[in-house]
This record gives sequence, C-alpha cells and structure tokens, in this order.
Amino acid sequence: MATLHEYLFVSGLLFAIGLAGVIVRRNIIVVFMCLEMMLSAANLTLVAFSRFHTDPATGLPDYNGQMMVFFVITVAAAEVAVGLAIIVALYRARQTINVEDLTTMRG
Amino acid sequence: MLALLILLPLAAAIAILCGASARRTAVLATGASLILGFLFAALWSNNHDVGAMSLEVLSKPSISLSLGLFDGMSVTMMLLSVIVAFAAIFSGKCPEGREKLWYPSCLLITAGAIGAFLSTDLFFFYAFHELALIPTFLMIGILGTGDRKQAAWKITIYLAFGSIILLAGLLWMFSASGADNFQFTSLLAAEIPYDAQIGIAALLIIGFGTLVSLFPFHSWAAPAYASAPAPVSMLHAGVLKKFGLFGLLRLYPLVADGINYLIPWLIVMLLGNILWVGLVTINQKRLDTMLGNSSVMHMGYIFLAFAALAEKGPIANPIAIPAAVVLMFAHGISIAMLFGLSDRIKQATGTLELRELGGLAKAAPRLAFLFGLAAMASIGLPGLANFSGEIMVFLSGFKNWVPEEGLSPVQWGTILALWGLVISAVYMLRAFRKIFQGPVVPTTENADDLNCCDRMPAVILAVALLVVGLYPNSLLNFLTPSEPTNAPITQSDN
Amino acid sequence: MHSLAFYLFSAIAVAGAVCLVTFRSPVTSAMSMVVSFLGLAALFVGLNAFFVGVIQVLVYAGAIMVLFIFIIMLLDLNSEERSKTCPALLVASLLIPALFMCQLLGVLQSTENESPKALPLTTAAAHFELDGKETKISQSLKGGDLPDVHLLGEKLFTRYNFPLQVVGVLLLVATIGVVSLSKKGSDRTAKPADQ
Amino acid sequence: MNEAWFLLIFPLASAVLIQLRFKRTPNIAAAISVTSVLLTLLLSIIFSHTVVEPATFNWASIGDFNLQIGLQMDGLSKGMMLVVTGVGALVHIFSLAYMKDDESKARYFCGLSIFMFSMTGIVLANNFVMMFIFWELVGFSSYLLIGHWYQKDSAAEAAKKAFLVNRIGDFGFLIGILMLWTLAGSLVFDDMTLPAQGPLLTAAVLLVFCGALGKSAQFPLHVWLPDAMEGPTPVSALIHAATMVAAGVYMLFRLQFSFGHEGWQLFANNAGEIIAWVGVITSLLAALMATQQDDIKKVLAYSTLSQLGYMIMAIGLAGHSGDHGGHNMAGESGMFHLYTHAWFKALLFLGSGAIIYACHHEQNIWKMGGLAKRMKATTLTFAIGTLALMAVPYLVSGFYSKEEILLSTLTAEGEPTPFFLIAAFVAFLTPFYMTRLFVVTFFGKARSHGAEEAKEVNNLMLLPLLILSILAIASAFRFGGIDVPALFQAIDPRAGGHHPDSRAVGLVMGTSFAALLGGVGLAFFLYKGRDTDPLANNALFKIFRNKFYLDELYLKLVRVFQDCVAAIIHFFDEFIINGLLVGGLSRSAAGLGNLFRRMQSGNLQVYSLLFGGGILLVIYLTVFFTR
Repeated sequence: MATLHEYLFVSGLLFAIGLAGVIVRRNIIVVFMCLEMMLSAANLTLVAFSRFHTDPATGLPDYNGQMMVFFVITVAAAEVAVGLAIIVALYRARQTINVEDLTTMRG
Repeated sequence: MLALLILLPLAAAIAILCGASARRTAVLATGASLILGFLFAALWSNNHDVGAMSLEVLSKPSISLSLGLFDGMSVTMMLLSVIVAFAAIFSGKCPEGREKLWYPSCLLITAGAIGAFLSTDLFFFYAFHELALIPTFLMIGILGTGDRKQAAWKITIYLAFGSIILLAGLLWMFSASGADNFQFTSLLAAEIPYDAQIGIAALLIIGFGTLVSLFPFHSWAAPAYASAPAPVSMLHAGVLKKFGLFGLLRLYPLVADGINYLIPWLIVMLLGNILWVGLVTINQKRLDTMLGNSSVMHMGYIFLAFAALAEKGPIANPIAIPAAVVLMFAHGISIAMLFGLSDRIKQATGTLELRELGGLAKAAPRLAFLFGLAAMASIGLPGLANFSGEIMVFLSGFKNWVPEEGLSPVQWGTILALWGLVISAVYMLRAFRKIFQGPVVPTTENADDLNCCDRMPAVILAVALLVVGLYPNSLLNFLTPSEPTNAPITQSDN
Repeated sequence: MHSLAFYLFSAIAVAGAVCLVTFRSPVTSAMSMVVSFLGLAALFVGLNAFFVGVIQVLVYAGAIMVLFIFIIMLLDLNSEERSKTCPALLVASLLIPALFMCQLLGVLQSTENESPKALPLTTAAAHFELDGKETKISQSLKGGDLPDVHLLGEKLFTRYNFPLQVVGVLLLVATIGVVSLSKKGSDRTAKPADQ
Repeated sequence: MNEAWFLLIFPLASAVLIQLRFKRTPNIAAAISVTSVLLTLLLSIIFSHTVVEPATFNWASIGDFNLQIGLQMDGLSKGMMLVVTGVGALVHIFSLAYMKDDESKARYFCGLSIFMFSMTGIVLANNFVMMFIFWELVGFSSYLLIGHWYQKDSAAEAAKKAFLVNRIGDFGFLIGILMLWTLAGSLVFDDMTLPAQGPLLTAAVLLVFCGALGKSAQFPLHVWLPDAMEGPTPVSALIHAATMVAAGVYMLFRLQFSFGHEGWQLFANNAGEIIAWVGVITSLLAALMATQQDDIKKVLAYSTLSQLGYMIMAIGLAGHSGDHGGHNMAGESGMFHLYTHAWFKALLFLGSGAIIYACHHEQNIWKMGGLAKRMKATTLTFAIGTLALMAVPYLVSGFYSKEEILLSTLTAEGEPTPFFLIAAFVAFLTPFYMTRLFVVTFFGKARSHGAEEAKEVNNLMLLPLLILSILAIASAFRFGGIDVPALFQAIDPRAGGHHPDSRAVGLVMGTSFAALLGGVGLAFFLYKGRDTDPLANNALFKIFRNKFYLDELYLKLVRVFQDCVAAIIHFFDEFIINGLLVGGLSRSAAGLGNLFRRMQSGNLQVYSLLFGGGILLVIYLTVFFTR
C-alpha cells in the first residue's frame, strides 16, 4: 500500500509542474489548464488526508476533507466557465491570447 | 440607536450613488443626524446609557464594533460633528455634474468622523478615522482648486505617515497593557510599565500629533485646506482633525507617566504651533492659506491644556480636560464657519488674494457681520465659544502653580502661548481689514450678499458659538463628572 | 490499493501533466490534461473516494475539457512559436517548482509517514444506526461496503447545507456572467480596451 | 432674580434688538439705545443710595471650580456706575443730534449699547475673570466705534491699531491675573488675601498693570489713543476720554480697594515705583505733544493721556503714601481725579464735537477762529471745561482733584520728589496748550469758509453741554452741607480727615498757581491774534509735533519684525521642514513607488513568477523559519 508521503509527493509534483506551466506558457488557455492542474493536485492532498486521518469516532475517512474537494471542483467549474468567456471576449477585442501581448496591467 | 448617526450618512451616500437627488438627500440625512445628535445628547444627560451597541467582529483578538457615548467628551464631539456636517453639506456648492462624488464623499467623511467619536473599541476608533480620510484625499485631489494634486499628495503622505506611527503606538500599547480585547473600558483598566510608557507616549504624540498638525508635522494642513473644496476643509479642520486630540485625551490615563516625562518636548512643539506657525500665518497673502495656518496654530492651545493635564493628572487639575474639549468644540465650529464664509467670499468676488479685496462690507454687510463674528471668535473675544475654552486652558496651565518652586515648563508654556492671542489678533484683524474695510475696489463693487439660504448654515454655527460663549456651562454640564456645587467659590484650595 | 497500481496511475498523471506543459499545440495539451486527470481520478478511487473520483472524470475530464477544446477550436489557435520564451523565465520556471519540491521534501522528511489503516467498516456501522434501527448506511457498512455517496450526501445536506446553497448562487452568478460576457455586439466587448 | 442684573440686561437687550430687528430703522434703533441708557442711569441713581445684594451667576463650573459672573455693589462700583451711565446718557443724547444723518446710525447706536454693556461689566465685576471678559468686550466695542466709518482707510487702521495695542497690554494682564490667582488665593476680589512681598508679587502687579498700560493708553502703549480720534466725536467723548480709558485706573484701584486698608502694600515695592514713573512720563510726554497739535480732537486726546498719566502716577504712589486712618491718599486722589476728569473731559470733547459739526467737519484749529462770536453758548461751556482742565483754584472741580494728586507726590515730610517737579511742569503745560487751543479756536477772525458759516448748534446738543458744565464746576463741591462727590458715591480723599500740614499745602498751591498763571500768560502772549503757529519751525517743537517719532519707530519695528522675522520663519517652514523633512519623506516614498511600478510590467508570466516566489517565501516563513 502506498503511504501518505507518496501521495503528498505526487500531489506536490503535479502542483509544481502546473506552476511551471503557468510561468512558462504564453498561451493563456494553456495557462488556464495548468491552473486547473494545480487545483486538482491540491484536491489530491485533501483526499489523501481524508483517507489517512480518519474520523476518530467511526474510523471511516474524514468526509470534511472530501467536502472541500467537492466545493473546489464546483468553484473550478464556475471559474473555467467565466474565465473562458473572458478569454473569448478578450480575443474578440485584441485578436490575440498571447499573454506577452496582454500588458494593459502595466503600472 | 447610536448606529443611526453613522448609518444615516452612509445610507444617504449609497442612495445618492444609486441615483437619488443628491443635494436633497445629503441635506436631509445630515439634518436628521443633527436632530438625532441633539436628542442623544439630551438623553445622555438624563441617563448615561444611550443606545450603546456592540457587535463582535473577530473573536481572537476580540474586536467588536462597539458604539456608545463613552463620556461627555464623546457627546461633545458628536455634537460638533453633526453641527459641522450639516453646515458643511448645506453650504457647499457642488460643481455641476460632480454630485456623485461630492456629496457621498462628504457624507463618508461625516460617517467616519462620527463613527470614530462614538467607537468604544480602539480598533474601530482607528478604522473609522481612516475611512474618513480616503474621501478627503479624493476630494482634494479631484475637486480641489489651485495646486490640488500636490496638496493631496502632501496630505496623503503626511497622514499615512502619522497613521502608521500611530498604529505602531496603539499596537504596542495594546500588547503592553495585556488586555484581551480592544474595548476602551478594559484597556483603560490596564496598567502599562513605566519603561514602555515613554516609548508609547512618544509614538502616540507623534502619530496623533501629525493628524492634528502638531509642529513640526504641520505643513500639510495649510495647502490642503487651501485647495480642498470648502465642505472638506470645514469637515476636516473642524471635526476630523480633532480625532487626534480626542484620542490623546482618551488614552491619556494609560500613558500618564510617559506623557508626563515628555512634557518639555510637548511644550516646545505646541509653542512651535502657536508662535512659529502664528508668525507664518501673519505672513500669508491669501485668505485660505491664512485660515489653514490659523487652524494649525490654534491646535497649540489644546495641546497646552493636554500638557497641563499631564503635569499633575486629572484629579489635581480638573479644568484641563473640559478646557481642551470646550476649545476643540469652539475651534471646530469657528474654523468651519470661517472656511464656509471664505468660500462665499470667493464666489462673490472671485478671489481670495488679500490685496485684491477691500470694502466688501459695503456690498455684503451680512457676510461681513458673520465673517466678523467668526473672526472675532477665533481671536478669542469673550461671549464667543473660543474664549470660554481659551480662558479655561490658561487657567488650567496655572492651576497647579506652586510659587515657591518657580515656573514649571507648563507655566512657561502658558505665558508664551498667551502671546498667541496677540498674533491671532494681528492676522485676523488684518484680513478683516483688507477684505471688508477700506474703500470699495472693483472686485467687491458688485458682490452679492448672502441670501437667506446661504445664511442658514453660518447662522447655525454662529448660534453654537454664542451659546457656548455666553454660557459655557451648557457644554460643561456634559463634561463634569459630578454635579457642580453651588458654593460661591472661584477656585478650590490648592 | 496496491502499490503497483498507485505507481502506475501516478506515473500516468505526472506524465500527462508534463505533456500538458511541454506540448506546443493547445489541443495536444488539452488531451494530455485529460489523461492526467484520468490518472488522478484513479488515485482518488484508490483512496476510497469513489464519488470524488467519479466527478473528477465527469466534470474535469468530461465537461471542462470539452469546453476547453471547444474554445480552442472556436478561436482556431495555432501552436506557440518556438524560442520566444526568455531564457531567464525558463530557468525560473524550473527553479521555482524545484525549490518548491525541495521544501515539500523537507516537510515530508520532518513529519512522520503513515500507512493507511484498514477501514473498520463493521464496527463503524453502530454509529450510523438511528435509535437502534438500521439505516441504509449501517446496512451497507455491515455488508462490507463503504457507502461513500451516502456518507458524503449526509454531510453535504446537513453540515454543509449553507455552503452548498452559496455555491449554487455562485454558479447562477457565473452563468449570468458568462451570458452577459459573451453577448455579441454589446458596447463592452466591442470596444477595444486601449487601442 | 437680583434687580442689579438689569444694569447689564438693558444695554445688552438694546444691542441685540438693534442688531437683529432694527438695523433698517435707525430712528427706532436710536430710541431703543437711548431708552436703555436712560433706564440704566435711573437704576444707577436708585441703587447708589440703597443697599443692593451682590448677585452671582455660575458662568462656567467644573466640579467645585466656578467662574462666576458676579456683581460687586459697593461704594466704588456704584459711584463709577453713576459716572459711566451719566456720561453715557449725555453722550447718547448728544449723538442723537450729531449722528442724525449718518447712513449707519443703527450700527452706531448698537455699538454704543455694546459699549455700555461692557463698561458696566467692568465696573461691577466681582472677580478678575469677569473683569477680563468685559475688558476685552470694551476693547471690541471701541474697535467697532473707532472703525465706524470703516470705508476710510485711516479709520479702519486706527480701529485695528487700538485693538492690537490693547491686546498687547492684555497679554500681560492675563499673565498677571493667572499669577495673582495663585498668589492671592482667589480670583474674587473680596476673597483675596494679601500675598507676601517678594519678586513674584512685584511681577504680578506689574503684569496686571500691563492691562492698564494698554487700556489707559500709558507710555509706551499710548499710540492708539490719538489715532482713535478717527471715530465719531461723541465716541471719543464717551470711550476715549471719560470712561473706557479710565478703566485701567479703575481696575488698579479696585485691586487695591479689595484688600481694604492694606491694599496700598500692593504698590509698596518696585512695582509701585515703576507704575508711578510710567504715569508721570506719559503725563509729561503727552503734554509736550499736545502743545503742537493742530487737530482740536488730537489736542484733547493728548491732554487725556496726560491726565491719565496723573491718575496712574497717583495709583503707583499709593505704596509711598501708606495708610491714614483707613484711607490711602494717593490712590484715592487718583480715583477722585478720574471722577472729576470724566465730566469735564466729556464736556470738552462734546464741545469740540459741536464745533466740528458747526464748522462742517473741519477739525484743524488754524482753520477755525472767531467762533466766540458765532457760538456763544458752546464757547461758554467749552470755556468752563477748559478752566476745569487748567485747574483754576477753587472755581472748578479739576482743581480739587489735581491738588490732591500733587499733594500725594510730596514725601511724608512735605518735601518735593522728582514726581512733584515733573507733575508741576505738566501743570504748567496744561494751561499753556489749552489756552493756545482756546485762543486760536474762539478768538481772532475766521480762517476758513466753514468757520465763517458756523452757527450755534441746536438745543439737543446744547443740553448735554450745559449739564456737563454744571458738573464740571460742581462735581468736587463740598461745602455747607452739600457734598456733591458723596452724592455720586465718588471716592474723595478729602473725606478721610487727613490734613497734610500747611507747609505742604502752601507749596502745592503756590506752585500750581504759578504754573497756571505762567502757562496761560505765555500762551496768550504767543498766540493772541496769530494765524499760524509761531513755534512750528522750532526743531524741538517739531519733535513734539511729530510725537517724538514714536509712531514711526514702532512702525519700523513692526515692519522689521514682520518682514524679516516672518520671512525667515517662512523660509524655514518652507525649506527646512517642508523641503528636507517632508520632501525627503515624500521623495523616498515616490522612489519606492517607482520601483514597484517597474515591477508592474503587465506581463502575466512575470506576475506568476513573482507569485510563485511569494509562495515559496510564505512557506519558508511559516514552516521553516518559525521552527
């Protein structure tokens, strides 16, 4: 059986890969996908803890952690919907989704 | 109940942003708070428990939104706030099309000021004041006149600097006191070790002092007031600035020994306000910068009362706190009236340069009368509120004089501060002379006098000045802890 | 779950993630992400979180991916051009995750590792009996099954009822927001932001 | 309620009513004001011979600390009230005629009412704070009335100057009050205990005297009074001759009086000496300046200064004079001179007002002349006033009071002191300049169109003149059962039963008689039949004419102070505090802001990089650092 640390290591690895993608990729849609990857990696941590730190009363997995995952997924879905809509609107206005060209935030 | 005083202006601000008729809503809201304020004051003098409320916002450390009339000082400042707020909003002339910035900003300043004075929780006491500062910056930066950008920057940097130092002092004080919540009652019950007191007192004096334009942290005030729109000057100089003094007086018991140690420094700083800034004021060529500087100068007297208080404590010197509060009230009203009327002068003649004006009393006798009244109040003419405060401040300076020991720093401070009476008379009379007296000049030839509507806010302020001036007990009744005895003595035994 | 299955699915997930970051074409990236998510879902199942595993597949690998691909197609995107990435950025993008991993390893080093305990299904059944009567949960627990969905549902509709409703409102707001954002020809979208 | 309050209420009510309601109806305003002053006069007469309970009212109270408005109803205040309301009433009546056509008559009468209110307050004050309150108010009403014709630059400047100079005096006054509060143990006059002699007491008395220095226009703060003649002439009569300027003397005497028999000890130190010297120097300088003034009101103003100097000197000499059977000769003679002087100086000013009115607002005496033929009644009353000021022996009131002052300048053995010599010289100058004034104004031929057309003023103006000339003669009269000063409750040193030895009386009588004859004779000889001043080109007299160049000196001092010191301070404020302290702060803030602005490249990748770095930092700080 895999141990807690193994799960956490995999989760951290996925998160790190996602972060690298966010930093290095210029296509905003891919950046977005990397963000989703990071969220899912965090979910893995939550589920792992839910399984390993069981509810002391019943001995079953601690479902509070999985509730968190549930809400994360829901919010992520909403985020994707709105984010993609924004990307479409942005593309219509600027004809690009390359983040290097999107520098309106310059101070 | 008391929350109404804060909610009314806030609600009015939101309503205006949502499209309600701006001026009418704002005037109605402040008018209602004016009436409510007096109602609460009357209720308070009957029964000290008026509509206090507390709402816990954070449990550890315990922060609650607590409102209440903590003592007579809060009542007085609340009255000052509602009076000046009404006058400021009523008298302000909003530039066309800017109603949605102008009125909500003024209302926010009002709400913040009242909130700060009503808070009985240190955290919100600080937070409300910061809330009120933001619209002040906006109004100066966007709707100001003259060199408005620079003035706005200056006041922002200064006040942010003061606020940060103040915050450091407050946090230090909180942790040194060992209290587990920010309520004034539990804070004031605590004791702070002497070593920490000096540091805290220094931070508080610099922090609060910057907000009150204590010398040498004063140079933001005059340009900011000069370029701010009139209602903002009225609200800030009249009400919001008193926050620093209010805070010092409120927190004084915690750091009594520390402030006592710092008295010589405090005296030097307040004399800087009175004499140094006083001489700067004499040198001003424009009415608005002159008024701004004069408001800085008069803060020195209130600090003098504070120094007198710190010398021997409130039991040995019971006059000091009431003196400071009465003077705060009086100065707030008179400077608001002066700023309001100087705005009128500008509208009537188009200039505030003293050498371009003259003989305005001929065309605008009512304006001259009201401005003269306010100017005389600011000089300290008996019968007007400022005198009542000033004479008590000076008496408090000599309350604990022990002739055998010679003159202490506070007494020296009082004596030198008295010269300020001459200085303020010099610049005020000079300004009055230049603007209203002498032969009529082209700018004032066809100036309009105040109409009925314009006069109302000034008259309200004038009545407040007269009531407190003719009968200071009307205000002192709030400020004396016990019933005054009727024994015909003018002083208690030394 | 056997260690072998764990390593297999972890490898799939990590490999998918690496492909997502490295492939230049957005469509390929999207596809590798699906693979990665499927691996993750399997890991969830291995942790006895069946319901989460299922919605991971349904929502992420299904709905969201479709949305991504749809948008990619809609905008008709090409691959990123090569070698425009500034090398410093590239180095940083490796360095920061690496440092992050180092930190993670440091934390793992200093904490105690745990092996999964077997779930005491039959003994736990007693906790879910209502007044001595059997419930659906206790029944299936006695039967040796983990009624994952039931247990989650019970939590969701009792303790997390209010957050659930808030999330519902959030989704509604998101829906409205998306509609108003994608309304064509409205002033907001037609006006270039700073050109 | 104590009926004595009406003394304050009537004038206050009149002022408020006029300001709020009758601004546009000057005739009603005038009527209200005159009615109020007549009512207070009536009340003062009634009170002067009845016992009135003292009344108090808590004005500001904090715990057991009370500041009161309290009325002191003793002989001193009752007598002073009669003078104030008496002169006040006559001046009001005179003003009815004098200000008939003024366009802001209502404002004028409002100002007069405020003045009556404040002056009453000073007189009746039972404590120092109340006295200070009304002291300031009197200064304010004087400011209003001097600046009545505010559109004239000179009037506006004079009003400002008066207020400011008074403020300078009040600066010291208030410090003195604060010091006496602790030293004497109370602010209420009756509760004070005599402090021990010492430098602190000397300082306190001198500081209190500063108040009198300003209000009674003593050297070196005398400069405002001559300028104050820019105000309407009745105002000069009321405020700047008879009542307000005497307030300083009254205040000092009130202080002395409140300590009873021991009061003189207050001045039995260097303070008394200095006060006496200030008084006598003022008296001398003012008399010298009066000899060369051409403006009729200015001559009278300087003569007022000179007489006030006499009074102040007498008060200061109280310490030398000591206690004689419950009386202090010097202090009482000063107060007595205040009382007699009030009547005849008011008479002189109102008389000059009548002349100015008749000559169409011509004030230069060299443009008058020959008025004796055209204005017989005015000339007669003016002559009586002049005689009183010259102190013609036995005939007029001024003689008796001046005699007492001169007596008190002698030592106990009847030897002359330096004060006596100077005072005697002033007693020579006084008849000199008054004769000059009288001869030039009333004799000879008319020297201007206005003077040619002058005709007798109407009865409304003449009535006050007549009443005042009666009082100018009789106010010191005590003979055969008639005791006019007692009727007025005036402090009269002759009532003490102290009889200086005949050698001293002889010395004083001889000297003053010689001085009078010399002064009158010399002036007649010099000015009879002249059209210009024969002394005008004399270098010494030029100095007198130019008021010893004191105004110029002050102006220069003020200018140097204002231009240099204020400019230096302004420089420091702008460049050191604002530029370095704040400028440094704001520049560093701006620099930091610039740095942060650079980081806002707008590039999402850089942001995410920073974000990642931030996460690492946070993890480091929370997980590794704290351990």
